Amino acid sequence: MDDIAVEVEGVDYTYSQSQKVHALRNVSFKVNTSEFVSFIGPSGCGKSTLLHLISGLLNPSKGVIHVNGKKSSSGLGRVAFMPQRDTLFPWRTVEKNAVLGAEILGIPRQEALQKASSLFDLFGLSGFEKAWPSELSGGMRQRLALLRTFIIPRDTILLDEPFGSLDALTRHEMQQWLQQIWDQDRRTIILVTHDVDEAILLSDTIYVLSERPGSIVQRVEINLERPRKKKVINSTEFTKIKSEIFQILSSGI
Amino acid sequence: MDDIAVEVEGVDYTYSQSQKVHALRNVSFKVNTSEFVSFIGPSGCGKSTLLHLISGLLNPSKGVIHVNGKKSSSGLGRVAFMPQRDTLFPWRTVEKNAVLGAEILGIPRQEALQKASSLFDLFGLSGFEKAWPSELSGGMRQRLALLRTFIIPRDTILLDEPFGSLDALTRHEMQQWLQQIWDQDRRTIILVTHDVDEAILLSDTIYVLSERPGSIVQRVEINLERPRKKKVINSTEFTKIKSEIFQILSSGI
Amino acid sequence: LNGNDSDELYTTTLMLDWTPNTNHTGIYVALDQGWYEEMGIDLQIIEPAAAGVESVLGQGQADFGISYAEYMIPARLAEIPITSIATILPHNDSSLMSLSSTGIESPKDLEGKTYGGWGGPLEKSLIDKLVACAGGDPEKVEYVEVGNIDYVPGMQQGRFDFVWVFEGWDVIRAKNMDGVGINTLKFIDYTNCIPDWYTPLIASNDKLISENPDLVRSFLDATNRGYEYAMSNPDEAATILLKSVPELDEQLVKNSAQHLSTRYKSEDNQWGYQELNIWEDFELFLLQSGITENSLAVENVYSNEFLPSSD
Amino acid sequence: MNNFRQKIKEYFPSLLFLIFSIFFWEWYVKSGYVSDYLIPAPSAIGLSFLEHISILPDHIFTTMLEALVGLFFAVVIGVLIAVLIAGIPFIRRVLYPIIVVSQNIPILALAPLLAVWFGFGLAPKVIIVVLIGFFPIVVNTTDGLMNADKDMVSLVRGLGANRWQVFRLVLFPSAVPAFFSGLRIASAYAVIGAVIAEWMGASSGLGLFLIRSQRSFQTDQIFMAIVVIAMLSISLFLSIQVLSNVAMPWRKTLVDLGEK
Amino acid sequence: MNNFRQKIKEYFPSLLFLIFSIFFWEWYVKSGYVSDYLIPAPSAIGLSFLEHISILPDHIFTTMLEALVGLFFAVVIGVLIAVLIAGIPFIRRVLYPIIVVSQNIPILALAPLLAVWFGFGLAPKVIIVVLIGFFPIVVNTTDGLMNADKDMVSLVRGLGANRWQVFRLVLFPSAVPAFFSGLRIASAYAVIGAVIAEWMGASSGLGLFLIRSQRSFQTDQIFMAIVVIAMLSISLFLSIQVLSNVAMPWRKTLVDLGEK
Ligand SMILES: Nc1ncnc2c1ncn2[C@@H]1O[C@H](COP(=O)(O)OP(=O)(O)OP(=O)(O)O)[C@@H](O)[C@H]1O
Ligand SMILES: Nc1ncnc2c1ncn2[C@@H]1O[C@H](COP(=O)(O)OP(=O)(O)OP(=O)(O)O)[C@@H](O)[C@H]1O
Ligand SMILES: [Mg+2]
Ligand SMILES: [Mg+2]
Repeated sequence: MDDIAVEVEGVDYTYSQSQKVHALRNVSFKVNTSEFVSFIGPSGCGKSTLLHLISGLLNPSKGVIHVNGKKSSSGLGRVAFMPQRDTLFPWRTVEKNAVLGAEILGIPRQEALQKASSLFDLFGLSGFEKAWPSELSGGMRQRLALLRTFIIPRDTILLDEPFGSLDALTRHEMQQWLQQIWDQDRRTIILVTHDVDEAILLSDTIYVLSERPGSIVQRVEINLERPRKKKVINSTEFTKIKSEIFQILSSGI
Repeated sequence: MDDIAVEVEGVDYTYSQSQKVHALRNVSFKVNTSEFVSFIGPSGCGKSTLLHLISGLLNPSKGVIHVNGKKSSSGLGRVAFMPQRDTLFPWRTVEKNAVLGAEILGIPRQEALQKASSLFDLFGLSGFEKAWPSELSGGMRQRLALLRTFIIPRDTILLDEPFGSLDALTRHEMQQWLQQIWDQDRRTIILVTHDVDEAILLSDTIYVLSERPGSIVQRVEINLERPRKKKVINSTEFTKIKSEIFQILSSGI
Repeated sequence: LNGNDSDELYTTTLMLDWTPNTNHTGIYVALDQGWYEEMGIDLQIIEPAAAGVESVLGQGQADFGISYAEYMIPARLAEIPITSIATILPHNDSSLMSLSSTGIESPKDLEGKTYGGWGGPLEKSLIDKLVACAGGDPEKVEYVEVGNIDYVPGMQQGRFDFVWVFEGWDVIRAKNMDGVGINTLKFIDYTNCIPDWYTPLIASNDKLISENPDLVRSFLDATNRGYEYAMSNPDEAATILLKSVPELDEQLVKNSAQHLSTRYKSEDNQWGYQELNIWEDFELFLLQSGITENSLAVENVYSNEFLPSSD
Repeated sequence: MNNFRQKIKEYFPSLLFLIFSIFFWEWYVKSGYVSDYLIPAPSAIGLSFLEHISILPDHIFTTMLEALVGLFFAVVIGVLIAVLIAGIPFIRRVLYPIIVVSQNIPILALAPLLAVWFGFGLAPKVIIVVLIGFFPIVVNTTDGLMNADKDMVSLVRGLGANRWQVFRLVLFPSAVPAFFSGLRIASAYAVIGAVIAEWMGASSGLGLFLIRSQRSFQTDQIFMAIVVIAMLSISLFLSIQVLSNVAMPWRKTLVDLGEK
Repeated sequence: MNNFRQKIKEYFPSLLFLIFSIFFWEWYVKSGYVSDYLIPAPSAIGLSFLEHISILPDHIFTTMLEALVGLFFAVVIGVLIAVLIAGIPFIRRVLYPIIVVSQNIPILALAPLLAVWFGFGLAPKVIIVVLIGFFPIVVNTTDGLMNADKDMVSLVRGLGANRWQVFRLVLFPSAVPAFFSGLRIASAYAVIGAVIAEWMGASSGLGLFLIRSQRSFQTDQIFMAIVVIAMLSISLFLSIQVLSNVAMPWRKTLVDLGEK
């Protein structure tokens, strides 16, 4: 029933701009409420396309997508989506960028700013509240985009490579924060990442996609105990899952 | 004498737009010709700023930079620089984007196109030669930017997180390719990365930077035998260096 | 360079004061009949919509131009070297037009009425004088500047009560309109109060006049023939004008040609002849009403010298 | 063929609206709410068109020649000036005020001067069209050039591009959309510019036709001329729309809030 | 203070150029290459200014009032139409051609109608300024709205923004630079638009002053009026430049190829 947050059934997607690109083929899966799901797959296999479909910004060429039990095309605005490119608004200061999503939902700006300000420090952005996005480093931009996504009060969150430009340590900090916040408010998270360690560390379930046109070649459940600390990476179970995934990826190519 | 490709001496840099940001403090190092050097450091510590300085796009607030024995401010155009944001030209097709740098140097377009076309396949971009950049996935954009940088006939190459949006496997392939091409033509490469494994795998020397204002806290020489295959990651020497660097990073914070 | 003695045509330019109309009939007739060519002249006609004929003429960009006495005198005062060589009409053909429903029968009735015009000083001076002569109070006339509004609808809308128009054009047109009754006060009927003056007239550049008087003479010769034709054959002349300028309204041109055919010259003089006292009186009026600030020897403003010798 | 049908379908509402407006207009005039010497009925305009069908082509040719030649030079001069203004701060400070002034010299006051300097041929009309048309091109192209992506400029400068290359590779392409906005504005002014220019002295052209009609109080003819002028302008405007789509193939789809 | 000095230094070359031009002009006229009834000497223009210093303020006030009120409505109407055009494809197809036509109705031909409908007060002049000024604003703002970054639009739509929010949060800010280009163009036309409007009938204003001067061949007065008109326009233009800088604080530095 209400347990299913996102349901994707037999979805195909083909772009047709200057040429036809078959991006996704026959993708089906279900995401339970409060589940943490990751997608892994080769570059260009359709991961970002999939998130666009779930968010309702694209309509499947074939198949259906339900978000919270509703067809997603009518469901724009049902999820909080952090796209791969940071898409910061150059005419808004850092803090105003942070509250953009909240503003759309009609949350009073003051309230949203307060909520954001508590996170600036954690995200290593304090001191830059009044700066323009063009004055941020690549990693800072990405963190700001993540912050913006998280203060949107939605039950489902889509993250497209949220840590791609972060150094190992910052990335680790952010991962820990993400685990913690997820543990607290139990929102459904769908993560696209190219880092297998990250996927294993964070997820309940990992879907491995094939090359373009992307289709699911394997569903991997991760049953490692939570909360997962950094050292879990060196555990045998972790290593086992990791090599399993690598094997799938290498053969799937 | 001519052995030194890049020399940075006591460089400071401070941005002063909406607020003053002290990005780099007293940075000095030398890069030999044909050396492969990496920079690692926390997000926002000034790595991209450093590459901008070396390329001559910014002038140091203090100190001097020599590229090929010349002061770099007069040295715009002495290096091939791949910036962190891909900066593809939306009005050029994929292949025309690839030959942009070559075009600037007056290499006939046909010749450049031919040189590029041999790389398209390797970079997983074949079939997209006539597409527009907006039709590429995030990883494809990054690979195109890398391709564009590499076909510029310059002795020194600056790469700012060239593999940030690539999945593990593609990244590995590109790393191997990079090693191989470097081995062939022995160009000087300065790499900024947030991936410690990547830095160790590829570099002769790694500089670890502190938090902002960035300054060099450690110079690490890597003497692993070349060519380095993937499995070297599991070697004890590799692990030793890696944990050393992590320690520096953690303490430097 | 005398155009008469070779096959070479002398190319010369005439700049009109306004869109071609029946005032210009003689010129179009002479052109159409080839009379300029007979005199060795290849005539180009330029028509402007805006002011500026005098300056252009003074610079010699045009050899001949159509102007008015009220422009000639200030132009000469501004030292623009041009001279009036013939008047197209011997008497002023202007009048003040109003709707008959407004009840303006005499200048005295202008009291309390609104004049719609260009806001020029000459207009105000003339109207003031007319009202004053009739024993009215000029202060009681209202003025509004109306640009190039179409008069009749403007008056029907009550925006103003009377305007300054040409009898031979605007008035004829207004009389032609269905259900529009109009009254006119002709300036020429009040010469005891206001001066008569030459409008329109043909002017030429002083340099041309002194360097090539024969050309001026030849030009006026042909032009004179054209106006003589327009006087004796108004209908045919109108047809010729319409042939050259097909955009004009046929009925208007035909009626206007009839109206003007008796007015191109006076009984006493040949076509184009200008009288000293008319120039003098007008110059004095301009000076007295403060329109011009300096006096001018009017003998130099015009010349009858180039008119065809009347034999 | 299919494409054509699509277009028809797309423009059907406009057409309908047009036809409806014309009928309404006809009814409005015929019903006597307004005198027909103020606004003629569409049918009268149509008749007037037929009546002058033999003399119109000449006038149209003259005016279009002036408009097109003028527009051509407006583009050349406008882009040139924009490059100077965007490229050289000194010139920007000297030239920009002069250009603004150039838009504020009443053409009427200029008329005698132009006549003296350039006579009454094609030249003065072309000059006026250029004078009216180059300004929006300058303003827009300048802004387009100066708003180019700084990262792109950095990229090519870092590769050692010289000034001209920076212009050719980054600034020009970036300015193309803004340039086309300017060109569209200029194109809408070109025909009317030629018409106005003709009022200063001409021997052929729609401006001449128009003023002759007005001076002989032929409202139907005036409106017919206006309709012809409007048609010509719209054709020009649409041609430039098409041109701009061809020139910017990477911008297939603009943001369209219409449907999803 | 320092800033002020900097500005002075920046504009010094322009100033020098201006002064030089004026001297050259004086010399050119005085040397007799051109009659002074065609172009008067700058000194004559200056004298004429002093002579009319008492009556000028009234004329200036009238004209500026017309220009500013007109510009205000041009902005309001222009932006409104741009939003409609950008937002509703149907309206785009119906309205755009009509707007182009509106630019091609010769004001001279329109004048009689306007006078009949609106009399000779402020209204017809404001209408003409609006008619001239709203067009560049419409074209530029429309293009600005439609060229907004698609990713940004996707972002806010994905968050469930309604149409109005998409406009407010993405399209409007994106269109600001293009809008200002349009406004700059419109502002350069506003004063001259008012002047032209006054030629159709007025009882005060620089247009009236100008035409009266022309009728009495007072070239120095004509040029003096033109200089005043040019000054007013430049002030307006510069004010809008300043306004645009204030409105877009994130665009501190434009691409400047001047120095490094
Ligand atoms: N707007 C578009 N128009 C046309 N083709 C597109 C578009 N966006 C993506 N594609 C194509 O669809 C395919 C999948 O793209 P997508 O962005 O979903 O990949 P991805 O899995 O996110 O890759 P990456 O890891 O590199 O970000 C790619 O081949 C890409 O070229
Ligand atoms: N154009 C700019 N104007 C002002 N400040 C800037 C600008 N660019 C960068 N900075 C500031 O300089 C500092 C260093 O930035 P830089 O981009 O060099 O970091 P980085 O080491 O590359 O970080 P990352 O790994 O996140 O890319 C940051 O704090 C950033 O806010
Ligand atoms: Mg992606
Ligand atoms: Mg960086």
